[in-house]
Amino acid sequence: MREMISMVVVLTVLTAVSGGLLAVVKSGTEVQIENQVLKFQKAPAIQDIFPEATNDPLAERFTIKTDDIELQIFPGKLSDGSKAIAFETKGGAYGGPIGLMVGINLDTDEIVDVRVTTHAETPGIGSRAKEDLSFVSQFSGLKMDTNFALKNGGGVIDAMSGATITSKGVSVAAAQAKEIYQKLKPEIVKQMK
Amino acid sequence: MIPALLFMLGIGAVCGIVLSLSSKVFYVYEDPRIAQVENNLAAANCGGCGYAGCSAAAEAVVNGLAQPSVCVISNQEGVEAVAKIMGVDAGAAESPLSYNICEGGNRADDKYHYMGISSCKAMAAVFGGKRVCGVGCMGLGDCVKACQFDALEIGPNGYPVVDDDKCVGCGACQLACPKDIIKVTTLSEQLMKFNQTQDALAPCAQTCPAEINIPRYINQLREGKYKEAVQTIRMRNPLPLACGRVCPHPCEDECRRGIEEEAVSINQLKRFVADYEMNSGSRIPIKCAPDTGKKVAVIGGGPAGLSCAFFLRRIGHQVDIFEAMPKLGGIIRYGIPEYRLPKKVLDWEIQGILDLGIKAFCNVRFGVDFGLGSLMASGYEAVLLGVGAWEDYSLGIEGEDLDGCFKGIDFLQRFSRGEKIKLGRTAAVVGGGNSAIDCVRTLLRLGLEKVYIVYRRTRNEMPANEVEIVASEEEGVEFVFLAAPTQVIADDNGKVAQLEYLKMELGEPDASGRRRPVPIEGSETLLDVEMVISAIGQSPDASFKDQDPHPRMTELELTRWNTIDNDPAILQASIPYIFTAGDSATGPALVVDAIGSGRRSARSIDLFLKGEPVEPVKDSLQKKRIPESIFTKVPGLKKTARAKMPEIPVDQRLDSMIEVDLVLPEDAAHKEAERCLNCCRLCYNPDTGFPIAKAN
Amino acid sequence: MGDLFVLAISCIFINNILLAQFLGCCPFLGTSKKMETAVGMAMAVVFVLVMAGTLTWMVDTYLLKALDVEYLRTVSFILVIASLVQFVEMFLKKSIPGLYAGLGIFLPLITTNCAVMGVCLININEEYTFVQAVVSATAYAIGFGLALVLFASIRERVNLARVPKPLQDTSIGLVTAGIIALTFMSFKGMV
Amino acid sequence: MAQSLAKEFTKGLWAEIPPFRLVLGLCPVLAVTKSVENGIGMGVATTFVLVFSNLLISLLRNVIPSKVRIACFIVIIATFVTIVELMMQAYTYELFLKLGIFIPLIVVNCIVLGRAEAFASKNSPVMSIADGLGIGMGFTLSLASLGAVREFLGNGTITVWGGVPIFEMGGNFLPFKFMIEAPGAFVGLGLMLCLMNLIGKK
Repeated sequence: MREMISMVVVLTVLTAVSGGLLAVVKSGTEVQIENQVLKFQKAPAIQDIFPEATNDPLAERFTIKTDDIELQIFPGKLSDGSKAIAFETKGGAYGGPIGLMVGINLDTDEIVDVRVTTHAETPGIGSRAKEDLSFVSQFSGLKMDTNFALKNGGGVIDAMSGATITSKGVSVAAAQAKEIYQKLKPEIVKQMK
Repeated sequence: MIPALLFMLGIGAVCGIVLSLSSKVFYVYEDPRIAQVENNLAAANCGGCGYAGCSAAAEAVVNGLAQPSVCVISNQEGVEAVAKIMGVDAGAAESPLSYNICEGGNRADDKYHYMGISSCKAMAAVFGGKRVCGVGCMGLGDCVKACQFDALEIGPNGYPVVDDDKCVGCGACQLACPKDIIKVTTLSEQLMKFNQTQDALAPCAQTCPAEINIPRYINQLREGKYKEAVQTIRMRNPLPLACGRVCPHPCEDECRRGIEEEAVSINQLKRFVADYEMNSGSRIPIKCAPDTGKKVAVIGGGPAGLSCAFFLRRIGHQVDIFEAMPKLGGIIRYGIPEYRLPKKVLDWEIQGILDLGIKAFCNVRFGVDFGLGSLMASGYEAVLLGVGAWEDYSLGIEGEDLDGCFKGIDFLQRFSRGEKIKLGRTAAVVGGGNSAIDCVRTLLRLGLEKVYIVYRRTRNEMPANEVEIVASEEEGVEFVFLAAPTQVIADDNGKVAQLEYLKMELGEPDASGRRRPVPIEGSETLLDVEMVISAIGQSPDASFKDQDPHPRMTELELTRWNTIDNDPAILQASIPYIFTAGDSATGPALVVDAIGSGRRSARSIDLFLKGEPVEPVKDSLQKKRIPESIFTKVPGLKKTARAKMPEIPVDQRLDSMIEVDLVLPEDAAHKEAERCLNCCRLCYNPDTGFPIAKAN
Repeated sequence: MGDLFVLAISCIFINNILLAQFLGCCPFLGTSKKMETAVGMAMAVVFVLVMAGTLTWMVDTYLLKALDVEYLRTVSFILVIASLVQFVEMFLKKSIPGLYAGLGIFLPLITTNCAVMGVCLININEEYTFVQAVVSATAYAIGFGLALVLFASIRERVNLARVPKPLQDTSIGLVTAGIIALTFMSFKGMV
Repeated sequence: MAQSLAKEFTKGLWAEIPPFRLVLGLCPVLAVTKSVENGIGMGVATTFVLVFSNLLISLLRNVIPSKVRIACFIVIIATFVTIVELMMQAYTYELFLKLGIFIPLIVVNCIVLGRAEAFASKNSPVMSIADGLGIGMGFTLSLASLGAVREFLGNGTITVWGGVPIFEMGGNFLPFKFMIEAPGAFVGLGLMLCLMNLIGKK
């Protein structure tokens, strides 16, 4: 009995100490990690979407909270003066979720450009969504009320050959962006002033 | 912070409680050694060893399927700890060590007295040696000077002593020694060493068919190093317990003390140390060389097969034994009765051999259940045929098949396996060998009223061990000498009633040197008995040759005695990858012969597996003696009585199969060991004044 | 349903846990020397992976995410897996000795099998739903078993071949695995 | 003392160098050695975990009951792994992305648990650190060397740190793409093991 108690106690104390220690480390590194995520994941995509932005979309980022969504918005001022925003949505693929940064011109409701941010797909296939610009550039200039589904699903997007699932993931992410945009546009415009 | 703490606290507590409770609730008994071994494995459960996790590996180690070094992560300490639990040695990489074969030192007389020379090499070059012994150590210490590692020193007896911990096996000492006295050898080389004409050997060690270094182990016994003594024996003989009980000790015939008085009771000393190990409760670790990855099949788990398997395993080969009987042991299990060699003792000894990692498959008969083809397909690269000699010769007389007639080995074997045999009240056993004696003594213990031995020559010519004959006389066996059975006569029910024999007289000596018995005309005599057992010798049962459909089997040549034709120096059969040993190679012989030939065949198999030519040992001393070592008189001895073997009184013996011969008590064993002269080729310790007389 | 099928196929062949994701390599090499062992190990992995996948998904969804302590995932998962494995082992040994004899002895090996931990983490990283998580765990386990059994059968043959000394054993095993991996690469066009 | 300390340390660099001598912890070895940089990153992370878990386990070796020792070791190791994970996320994010799932999987790397059980649970803290450091460095060395072979053959470059190749083959060099794919990992390691067997015979 005594042995059993010592087993339970040692294990419990050890796990508790571990939990505490990790909580401390986590809180210590939290800010730094957020910066890193911004810097390495989102910054390059935004740079690509708003190559000639006159402001700093990263610095001016803000967050919108509604009942069920929490969204980080990167506002961009395009060179022609029109206002645009970019935000990230997710779509699934078999190798993992695909993050899609979608840039939208607020004045025309047209897509400026999209970029794939994260992916954990098989090297050489899924990652083509990130590298193969001819695929993502299909989205440029499309109106936000377009059906972003793939062509065989009744939409307008050509799938990448050999990467159907990834293509589908991207189109799902785009469709999700459309939904969010339509729902949140008034709120976004209000925040942008 | 708080949720994290609470979460981890909760999960830790749940896991801890679940595990500790279930370890109580789902407790199942298993061999405690498994847990001990597992504690000493790395417990990373990595699977690197090829077993499913550490507990599976631990189980494999305990069941003898894996080596203590099975764990790929474990360090040397862990391996040794496991080895200790299992009673086998760690078996790490095989490192050569310096080994001194001359323990004569300054006991041999000096031949030359030239005080100026202090180098062995110079002494050897100038005089060819210092002492009368041509092979012995000169003791001037060239090897000590050559050693860079401080591992050698000249010991008190004037010969170099090696410190195994410091020795690195560099070989400098071997180069420095002009006499080949100090050799750098690996364990495998030492195990596969056979007596050669130039070796420093005592007469007893030359005579022993297993070539045990007898003076060395007696010396170790004398110094109280019983474990080392057992290890010395195990360098040559894997069955010290069995041999210590049943060996007729040919070594004692050549004992130098025996020239002047009674020989040293060598075999009893062997039994003393072997029993010491068994009764000590733990097994002495047995060193094995690292695995070679070669697989050998040993057919027949008798003394020859066990010996061959033991040595092959120790030099690193993988060995599987195939045995037709339900248990291993062969003739020493089924042919030697319980009162001479208790099955419990034999089981303990065989288990120690299997613990080295030898697999045994019992109840499988060669030619019936498996054959040459299936062995080759399973990847065995060599085969030892050690099937023994189990086929009794027939008397060739009328009435031999009547109800109540038996054959010696068949009878003993059936009795050993627990078969109920219908016994008569009186019996005649025909034959004068050990099997005949075993039969009569067994019959007496089964409650027969009168048991006869019927032998065609006289007591002097009986091939059985003297002690056995004496014991059977004590137990009340009646001997009918100079009698040759002519027929067995049945009663009205067809059962044995009488044995008719012809009286004989001794004539001229025959080829074997014994006087030939000549029948006396018209001397037919009747002996009233209800059982007749013929125990007049056996030959191997070679029925496998016809049963095995493998085409190469026809190439296996047999002799006219049904033994497997072989070259006795290498024991290779007519098919190159088949070797033989023991009775199936030589016909019925001693257990110790089988053990010796088992080791010899292991050497040949090892050579064969390595792809080297299988050649006889150079300058082999097999069945020969070094002439200069055989003395006719041995001065300097004080007569001391030989230790008397303790035994159970006759009146207590006959109602059970209890072991008759007992082990020497410790003080008697020491006293007996003191009688050993620690002989070498020429030198020995006389009882008077050594080493003081020589030191001057 | 179709999606789940695609998921299963991709987990078994295209993203084969051993040959494409390199998870579970130690037992892959360790237990593939004999066919029997390989089959037992494969079964045990299927058994444990499905259970562990389910359990860790629940721990993640109902505890870690709910308490917002996702950074404790590694610690809690491994603890849960280790305890689960040990528990199952003890349970089988006592209650269903027949099953234990078949695959129980392989269970301890699974604690440190990165395939199990890996699949559990992948399930979370991919944000699979419960059903998807169960399907992927099963499919990955089947993929593991498939690769292991294939590999073991080839290895048994290779053992009979004359392999140059330095290449023997693990070395030739790895090269063989490489060739199997090469063949598995051809599944990539399937989905 | 100093001598045996040095011995514990150096054995990991040659005599027991993982994964060549100890064929263990293969998963990360195969998965992350597409470049030298990844190999070094993984190696350093593993070394960190090895050293600290060895130290802690060695300190606690007399407190932990043997029946739950594996669970305790795992918790300790997992804690340090998580710390490494968080640190890498905070300071070397790109590497963190490349190594991905293999960082949390250090927890099930047999080498770490193996050293904990085989060494740290039986030896003093100082020795355990030396052991962890030695084995860790050896592991790093192996990862880097396998990474070098694969990266060189598969990509024609050698990248030690920061994503910039320090060496690049000329334009005529056609890389064996296969070497940085999965099969190349197995074959590469297999051949390196063979090489080690060739030169490493005692």
